[in-house]
Amino acid sequence: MSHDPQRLPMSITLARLSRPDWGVSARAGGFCKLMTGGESNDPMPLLEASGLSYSRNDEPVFGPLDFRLHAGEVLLIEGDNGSGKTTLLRVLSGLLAPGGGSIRLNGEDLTMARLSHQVALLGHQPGLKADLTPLENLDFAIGVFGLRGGITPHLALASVGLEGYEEVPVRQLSAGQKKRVSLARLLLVPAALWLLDEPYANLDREGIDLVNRLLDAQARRGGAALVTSHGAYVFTTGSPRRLPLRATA
Amino acid sequence: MRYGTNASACAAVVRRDLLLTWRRRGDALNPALFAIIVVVLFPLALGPEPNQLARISAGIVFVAILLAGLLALDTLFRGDHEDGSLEQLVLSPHPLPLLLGSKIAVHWLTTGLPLILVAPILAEMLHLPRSTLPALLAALALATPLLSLFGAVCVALTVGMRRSGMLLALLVLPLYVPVLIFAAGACNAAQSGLPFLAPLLWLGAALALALVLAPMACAAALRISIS
Amino acid sequence: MNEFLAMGGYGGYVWSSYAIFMLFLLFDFIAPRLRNRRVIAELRGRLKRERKRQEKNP
Amino acid sequence: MNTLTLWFHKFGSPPVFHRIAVRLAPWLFGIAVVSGLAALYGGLVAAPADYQQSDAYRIIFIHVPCAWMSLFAYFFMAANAFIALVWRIKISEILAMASAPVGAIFTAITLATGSIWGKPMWGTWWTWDARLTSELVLLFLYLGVIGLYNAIEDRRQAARAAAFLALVGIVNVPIVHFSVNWWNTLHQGSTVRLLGPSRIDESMLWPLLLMALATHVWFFASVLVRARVSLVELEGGKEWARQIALGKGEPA
Repeated sequence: MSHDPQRLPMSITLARLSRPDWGVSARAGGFCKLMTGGESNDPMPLLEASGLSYSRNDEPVFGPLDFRLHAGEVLLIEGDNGSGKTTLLRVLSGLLAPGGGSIRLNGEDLTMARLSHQVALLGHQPGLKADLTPLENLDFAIGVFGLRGGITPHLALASVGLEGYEEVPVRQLSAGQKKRVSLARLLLVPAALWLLDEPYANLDREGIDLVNRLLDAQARRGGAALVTSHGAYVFTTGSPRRLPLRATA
Repeated sequence: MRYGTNASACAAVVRRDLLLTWRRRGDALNPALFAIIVVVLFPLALGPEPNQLARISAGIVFVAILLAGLLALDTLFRGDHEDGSLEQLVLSPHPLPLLLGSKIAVHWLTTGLPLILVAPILAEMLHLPRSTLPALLAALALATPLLSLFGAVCVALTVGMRRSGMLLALLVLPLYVPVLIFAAGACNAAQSGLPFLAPLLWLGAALALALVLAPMACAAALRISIS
Repeated sequence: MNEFLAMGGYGGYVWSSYAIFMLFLLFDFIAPRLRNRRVIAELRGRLKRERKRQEKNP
Repeated sequence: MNTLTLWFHKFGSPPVFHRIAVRLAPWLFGIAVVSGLAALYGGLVAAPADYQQSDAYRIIFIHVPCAWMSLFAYFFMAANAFIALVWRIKISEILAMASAPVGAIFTAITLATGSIWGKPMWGTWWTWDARLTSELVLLFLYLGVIGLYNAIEDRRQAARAAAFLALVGIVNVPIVHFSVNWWNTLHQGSTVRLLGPSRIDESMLWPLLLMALATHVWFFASVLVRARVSLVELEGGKEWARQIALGKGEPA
């Protein structure tokens, strides 16, 4: 790595979607300082990270970070390449053990929370089998993660604009279409917290709008989402607003 | 909301992996083909004398099948790791050892079982006495699942590596030594008219133990190597 | 002395064993020291690069 | 936190460990060399020739202690691997990984001297004797641990993966030994032993035990030096390691 991790800023943006009246608290020590929207006194947050940090080969990758995420909120994590966004999401999902600090989901310890079907991760790779059709891929996801009420694989595919592609092997889809299949998976699984790593990558204008609509719907349902972006894509629709949280390098 | 049970999650894994094998059914024959190729090489190197071949046939069959299994091990997690579905599997709310156990079971079904099925052909090519064939098949039925289970633990440790072939062989070899000794030993004992039940029972005991412990070890190893 | 070296006709075996023993242990003694030198040199280089970068943009 | 982990946190603090290692290692090497030389004198000069094997038996004075060490080093590695995986203690990771190459070297010496001894005794450089075969598998286990440790980029992840492999191996070692013994009796291989079961003269025993002591001390000295180097490498970002690199801290 040519960069010194301490010089890489990572900012956290809280986009309040459907509940503009809610106070937002985000405090970060260490390598990123955030301007916060004021301390909150609201009920138990969906996700709470305190003093969260991670190191690789004893080089700090991010943190220590403190933030809270309530139901109905979308948190946009912005940062340059190598600023630890992906690592943060992997820690929050439980794939990596945090180097320090703690993560609580609904007040529970993270591993227990994962057992109660709380988290869905959309990683860099779509997590799809190229030899299977979108429907078969979604069936597998339902089998392993469960199914949200009131939705079917067909409906989910239709709502990401892939009607008619149900039986086409995934290998014949474009990168953007694969991304859409992964988004359909998010819609299907019963997770309160979405962790989306670069969801805007590979998507056209329409696709970016789609992601924003899905995030909006997720927030309205009482869910929450953490979204990473290296800054090239922003919320473009009217409804989500950004809190002016700027990172100071 | 429907969360599904552990059984339904395992069924989903089994269904998907079987479907994937079916979509690439040409590749599924590779291990068996490889075992046949290895076995063909021995008479060419040693000469076609039937008695000599018969004497070492059981050992050759086991070594060929072990090598073929080693070759097939790589596919266990590679595809899943590359396309990110391994991550999804680890994130599943269901116990990872169970899901991995299902994966290993399918892997055995699609690579180990074909090897057992070609074993009689291999045995015939090497003039293994007919009377030894039941012992050979019994030993294979117990040994190939063990090879899959032990192999899975080692594959899980090397999952992120690009060129892991040689290292995997090195990691797997010490674990395979006892399996090979007892499995081939049972056949050799049967061939020379000695009682061969004891080594088979040892293999059975090892299989019972490995069925429980190996998926757990595999899950622990996987969690280490995807971090 | 010659008798001692001959080891009752087994001199070659005995002495080569002891030579292997010594050589392996010598290797065991030297290898970490060589690595230590490399690690220290790398660390110094890293420190130097960092200091240079700090001088450039304080 | 119980007393054990507290103790580990105190002595497991990298700068403290480094200081102890730097002070201790030369003394341990000194003790190992002195007692080793004494044992060599005892084995090569003082001990009388064996009535059966003549002077060829003198190989046991290095072969047997090294064989003991090959197992001892594996147990030491596995114990540290266990601590490293359960309590995630950095020093244990490093100690486990430092003992692997030393153990492999002792295993290699055991194999080499065993086969050299086999030539005059059995008339062949290699025989599929149960012990030699087990020792060979043990060497593969060591090489696997070392290979896995070197194949993974992230040092701590590599140490955890290799530690896990070492634990799998420790379960495997007795199984291999048992299976190889069974295999050996099945094929009625040679049962000649390098070291007779009971009869051993006192003049032969003391050099053997002294050499065992020397190899144990040597093992710890070598592990300390290796661990110290790995520690500086791993903690290169920390202040104490930089002081050492600049020659300000303890003499390296």
